[in-house]
Amino acid sequence: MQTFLQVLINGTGKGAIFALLALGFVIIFKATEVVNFAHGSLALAGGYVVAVLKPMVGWWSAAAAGITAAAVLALVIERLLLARARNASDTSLAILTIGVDVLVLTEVVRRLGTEASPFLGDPYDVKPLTLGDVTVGRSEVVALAVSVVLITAFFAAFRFSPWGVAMRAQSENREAAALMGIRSSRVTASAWAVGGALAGIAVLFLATQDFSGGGLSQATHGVALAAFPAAIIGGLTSPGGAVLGGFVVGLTEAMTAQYVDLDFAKVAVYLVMLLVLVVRPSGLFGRVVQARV
Amino acid sequence: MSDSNRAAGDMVPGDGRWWRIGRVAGAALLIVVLLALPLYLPGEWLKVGTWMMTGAVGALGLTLLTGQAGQLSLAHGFFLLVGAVSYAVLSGPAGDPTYIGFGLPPVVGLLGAVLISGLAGAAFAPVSGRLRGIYLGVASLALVFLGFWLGRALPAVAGSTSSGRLPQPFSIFGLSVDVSRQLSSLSVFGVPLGRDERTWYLYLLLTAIAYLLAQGAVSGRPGRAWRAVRDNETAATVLGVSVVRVKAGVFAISSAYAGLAGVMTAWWTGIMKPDESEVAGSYGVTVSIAFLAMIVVGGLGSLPGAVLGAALVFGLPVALPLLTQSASADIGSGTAFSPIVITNFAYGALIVLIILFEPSGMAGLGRRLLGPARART
Amino acid sequence: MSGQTTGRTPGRRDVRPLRVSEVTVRFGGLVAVNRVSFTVEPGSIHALIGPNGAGKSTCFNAISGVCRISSGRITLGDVDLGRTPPHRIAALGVGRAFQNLALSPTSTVFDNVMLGRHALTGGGFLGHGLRAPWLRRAARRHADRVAEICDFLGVARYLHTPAGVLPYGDQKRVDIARALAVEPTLLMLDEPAAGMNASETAEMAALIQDVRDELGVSVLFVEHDMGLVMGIADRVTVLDFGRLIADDVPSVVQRAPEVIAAYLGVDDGQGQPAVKTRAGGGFPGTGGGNGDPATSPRPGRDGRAEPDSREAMG
Amino acid sequence: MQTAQRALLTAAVAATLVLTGCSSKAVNNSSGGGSAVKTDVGVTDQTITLGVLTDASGVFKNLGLGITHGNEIWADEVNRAGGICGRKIALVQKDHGYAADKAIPLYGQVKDNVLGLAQLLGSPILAALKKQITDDKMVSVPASWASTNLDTPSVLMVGATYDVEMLNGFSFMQEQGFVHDGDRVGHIYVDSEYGKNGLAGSKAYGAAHNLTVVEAKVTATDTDMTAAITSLKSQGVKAIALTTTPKQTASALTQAKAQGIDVPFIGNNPTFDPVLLSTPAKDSFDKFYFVNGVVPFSADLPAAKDLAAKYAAKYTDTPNVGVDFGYASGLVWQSVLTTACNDKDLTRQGVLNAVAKTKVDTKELAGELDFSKPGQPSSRKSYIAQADATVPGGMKYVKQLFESPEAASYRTPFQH
Repeated sequence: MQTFLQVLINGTGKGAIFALLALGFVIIFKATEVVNFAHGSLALAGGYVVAVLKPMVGWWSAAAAGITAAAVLALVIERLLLARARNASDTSLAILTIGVDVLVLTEVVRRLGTEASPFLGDPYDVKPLTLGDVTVGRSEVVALAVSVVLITAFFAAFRFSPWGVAMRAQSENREAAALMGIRSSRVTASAWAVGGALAGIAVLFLATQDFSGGGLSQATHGVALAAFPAAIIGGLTSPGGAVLGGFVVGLTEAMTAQYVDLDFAKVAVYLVMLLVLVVRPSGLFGRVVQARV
Repeated sequence: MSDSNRAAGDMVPGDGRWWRIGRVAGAALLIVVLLALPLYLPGEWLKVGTWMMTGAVGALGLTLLTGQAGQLSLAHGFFLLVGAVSYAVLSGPAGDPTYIGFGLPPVVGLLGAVLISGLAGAAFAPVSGRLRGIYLGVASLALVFLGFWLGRALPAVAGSTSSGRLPQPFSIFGLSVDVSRQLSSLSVFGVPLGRDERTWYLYLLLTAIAYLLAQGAVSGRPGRAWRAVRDNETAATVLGVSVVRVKAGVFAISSAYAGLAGVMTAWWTGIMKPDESEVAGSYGVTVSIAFLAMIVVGGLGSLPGAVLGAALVFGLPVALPLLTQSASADIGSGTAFSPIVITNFAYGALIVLIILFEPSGMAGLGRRLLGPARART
Repeated sequence: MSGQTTGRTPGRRDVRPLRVSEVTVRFGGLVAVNRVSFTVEPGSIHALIGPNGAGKSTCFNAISGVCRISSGRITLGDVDLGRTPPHRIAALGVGRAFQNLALSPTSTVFDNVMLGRHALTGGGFLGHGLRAPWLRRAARRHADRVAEICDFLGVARYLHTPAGVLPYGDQKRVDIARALAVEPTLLMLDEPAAGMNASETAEMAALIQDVRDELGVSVLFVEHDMGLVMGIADRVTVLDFGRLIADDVPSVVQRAPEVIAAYLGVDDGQGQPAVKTRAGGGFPGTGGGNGDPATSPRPGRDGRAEPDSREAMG
Repeated sequence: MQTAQRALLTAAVAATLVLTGCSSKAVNNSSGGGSAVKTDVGVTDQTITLGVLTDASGVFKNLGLGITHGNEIWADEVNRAGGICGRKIALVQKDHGYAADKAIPLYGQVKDNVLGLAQLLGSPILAALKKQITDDKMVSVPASWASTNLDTPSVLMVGATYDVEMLNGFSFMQEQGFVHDGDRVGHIYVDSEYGKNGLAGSKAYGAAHNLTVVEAKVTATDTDMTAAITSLKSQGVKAIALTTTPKQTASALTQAKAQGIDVPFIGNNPTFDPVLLSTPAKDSFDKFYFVNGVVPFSADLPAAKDLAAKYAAKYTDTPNVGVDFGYASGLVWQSVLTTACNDKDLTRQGVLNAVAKTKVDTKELAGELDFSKPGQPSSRKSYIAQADATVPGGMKYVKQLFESPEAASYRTPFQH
């Protein structure tokens, strides 16, 4: 029972961080229908800024700067590249983000050099909380709290703010939204900025001893790959689904590692995803689009 | 072609006499160059060439699936693995205490590997048939993870993660890959045809077969069915195309191509060894994405585009280190702009630039450059 | 697929009646087509009309097998189409052109039309990949036939042009050419004159009559342009709310009170019931130009979902 | 049109045949100069060229740069002292970024210009090239200590192998009373030649002492050991062996501490990197011991301190154990080349022959090494060390170089 509780907590904690990553991914996809392969790079770039500024201005300011940097980078990618490649298909744009990803990743990893990989979770990392017999990393608890706050804020904005209305309108029907005077470029750009900021927040939890066991490095980028199945399980067009998907991924990994096989955990995540897709081809909450003749 | 067909006039690409002659002459020139290259290029550059051809075979398969039939797949790495492992097992020596092998002739092993990969692709059809777009793409990624796990869970089949198993040497018409011997009994004009030269010709032959098969299919009935399914499934059905069968078929064909590319990968690297990580390695996510990049950069659905894309995506990262690392230069520090760093920059920037300025890829660029030539009759 | 590699000779075909009997189609709880029966006689031009959401397209989809019927029977001669896999229906001699031009825009006109011969041709990946001589010979024969069909429809000069760059009217013709390439005994046209001006509509009417006269096939078409319908149809079936309200020769249908009521009920906001517009006879164009129901947006009726739109089914 | 095509193709083939007549690649065999020493590839009267195939940009760039700099310090030292056999040492360095597809052509590029490889980094690369270096008689020093690679005479492995390290490590643990015969112990290992070789050691020790080894297999890129520790804790292990990357070590130790599993850890040499002591994991190392074959860079030993001083004078990258290893492998090459020179045979075969005769004392760096027993590690001795942030260099020795009876009697996979 104690082991089970520990596994449950492990999984939920990881899930909170996957949810943050997946949410950013979904927001970008929802607004632009671009699969952002550069999501890991956005996180890495934001994290690099935090690592550089941390010794100079302290953690809080550095974290704020890092989040801003990730948002700005996302914005730059959208304005400078994607917005100019409007004739390209969605698949081509996805590949374009792969090119961007290679560029950003290479440069950040080069800059990181051979120093020890920087850890970014100063206020909460390696300060475990013990509840009876089970332990939970403080990073995960903080991440969970931050995700809850952010996701609530996001849903409120999505539902009530003009930005949210515009974004929903655009995601429903791009042409109609344009007709109604909703400026597509502003919605698109803001979606990228929000997605980038979320990646910048996620990296503050990714590059911790508690979550990934490694500092900011090339490997951090690989961890971001876990956002894929999380976003897909929930349905690429559903922010709520992304959050749920994050927890499904976290729990599946933890449960499989304990009760099936440690090594099988990552495969299990993808198999669960495959199962979800076979039953619901657009994910749990994804919008079903059917062709007409 | 029929009279009415020819009567179609100026709009017909490739109907101009000069254009046709130019095309044939271009093809002939290409053949000359490709056949003569091994007599000039040093071994490491032949290795680069054979690696490009490996990519080309895989990319041809993927462009049929994704470009022609509209099914996004990130599972190419998995089918490469299936092909490579199948070859290693089918042609591997029987009675080996460590590794399972059937001791079949390598040619049978090659054909078997291609067939098994195709069947593996067909087996995924019930899932792939239900899914579309990015959902299909990420769903197919599951196969890569499954392969990564299976490869390590079955060391007697896929080779141990510790040292791997050796793929059986292969030889046909005197063209061969053989890691163990430096063949030099045969020579042309004083150039001994060693391992690298013969591998070049073998890979050239395989790539040419793969290309011509794809070309025939694309311009014929299968190609029309693929494009119909890509553009409108309901219309395709009404016009007599079995969408389910066509989708399963093209997935199988694409996987068979990937399987062949997998066998070529195993020959090229000289080892059958499961990847150490799901991201890096010869059969992982990065490779699957690289294949997708090839066909997009080359121009979705275009066969010459797939080959050019492969030359760029597989060739550039391998070729640049050869060019940029001079014999005397030291490695430098950890933050240096090392040749690999520069290579990665060039690779990333090229992808971005091509999609930015030529969304239909190198094939589109080619059409634009050759357009005026075509119009002249 | 089949070993059959030659096209059928036009003119000597076995044209059989299409019988739709007691057909019901449901989407979830909604009945889109309700116990509808009619027969398309061999060699006739048969129109299927009705206001928006009457179930015409659903009916078309049921005949061509792309939506399942809940009860009833659709037969072509003695073949039960409801029990035939959808992709085999073309081979039985049913060719269909689409309302929204389901052409492959990047493929050439030749390729698009040649697709119609999918069921008439054979050979898979290996056969075509290896360029088997018998397949190449057959392909040349089929290419000739495709060129002939395109010539017949007046689009032969575009044979090697991507279909997507053609003017709308020509794309419509390519679509019909593709349906004819199936070598149908029943040609189904979904709003062939939609979006066309008066002279184009007149050409289309002539074309449909030519097809019937020269090829001897039956033609079943859906159309909103009453002038076209009443001008060329041998028989008209009228649907409303998924039910059959009339099925007779044009002159009878025109006077049927149910039909007039149905059309008056869907006053399109132009103050001009559609039925009145064709009262002028001839080819009056299209109910006052922009009032053409085929070109205006198609909202569902008050309180009713549009049964033709699957998206609305949720 | 068909005839025209055929004619053109025929012309093409004919042209090919003509062109090939003036190919530049036609063989012209030349034999070495008239010096008394026999030479073939990579050796002139002035220089001996050795290759370095390393990772300076990929996932192992820290280690790769360290080893490369160690190689360079050695080569400089030799050249300042007048070289070997009257010839200077030249290093040809190639960065493959830890990718086999890049390494294979790079090997092709250097193979006809170098006598041997002073460094061959990366287990996937060694696996892919093993057959070739064997065929080419290319003596190479791998940056890997798996005894499963001792199946070719071309592999020159400097120091004890992972399995031997683990045997020494468990012997130490038992000596300290941390484990007893019949206990359950856990082993977290990377699924690669590294991890599997370490596991072979703990299994061999387990077989001799009735220990049950609970395996926890992870992949090289995993860094989070939470699940592995939860799993091992639930199975009640008394000690945990690690054959992991440094990041995995740090994660395992912090998780063990967090989840309250208070058992000792024993790790292979590569599990520890002093930079871990500047990460948030720094307070989790109190029950961690690790086994060394080559001294760590920061060790408080004369040879290591001397090397550290030379390094600081020339390089800016953060140093690591790779520097000592790169330098020690240089010393081994020096000894091999000197032997070959004395035998008047600096050909590849001559070098191979010399390897089989080489016994070299690398001082504290890696102890005495004996390459005369094919299939066996050049040493079976290890240090035991403990991480300690309070000590300069971040570690202290708890047991000096020793060889346990279990390690001495252990049969490596290719031992004859």
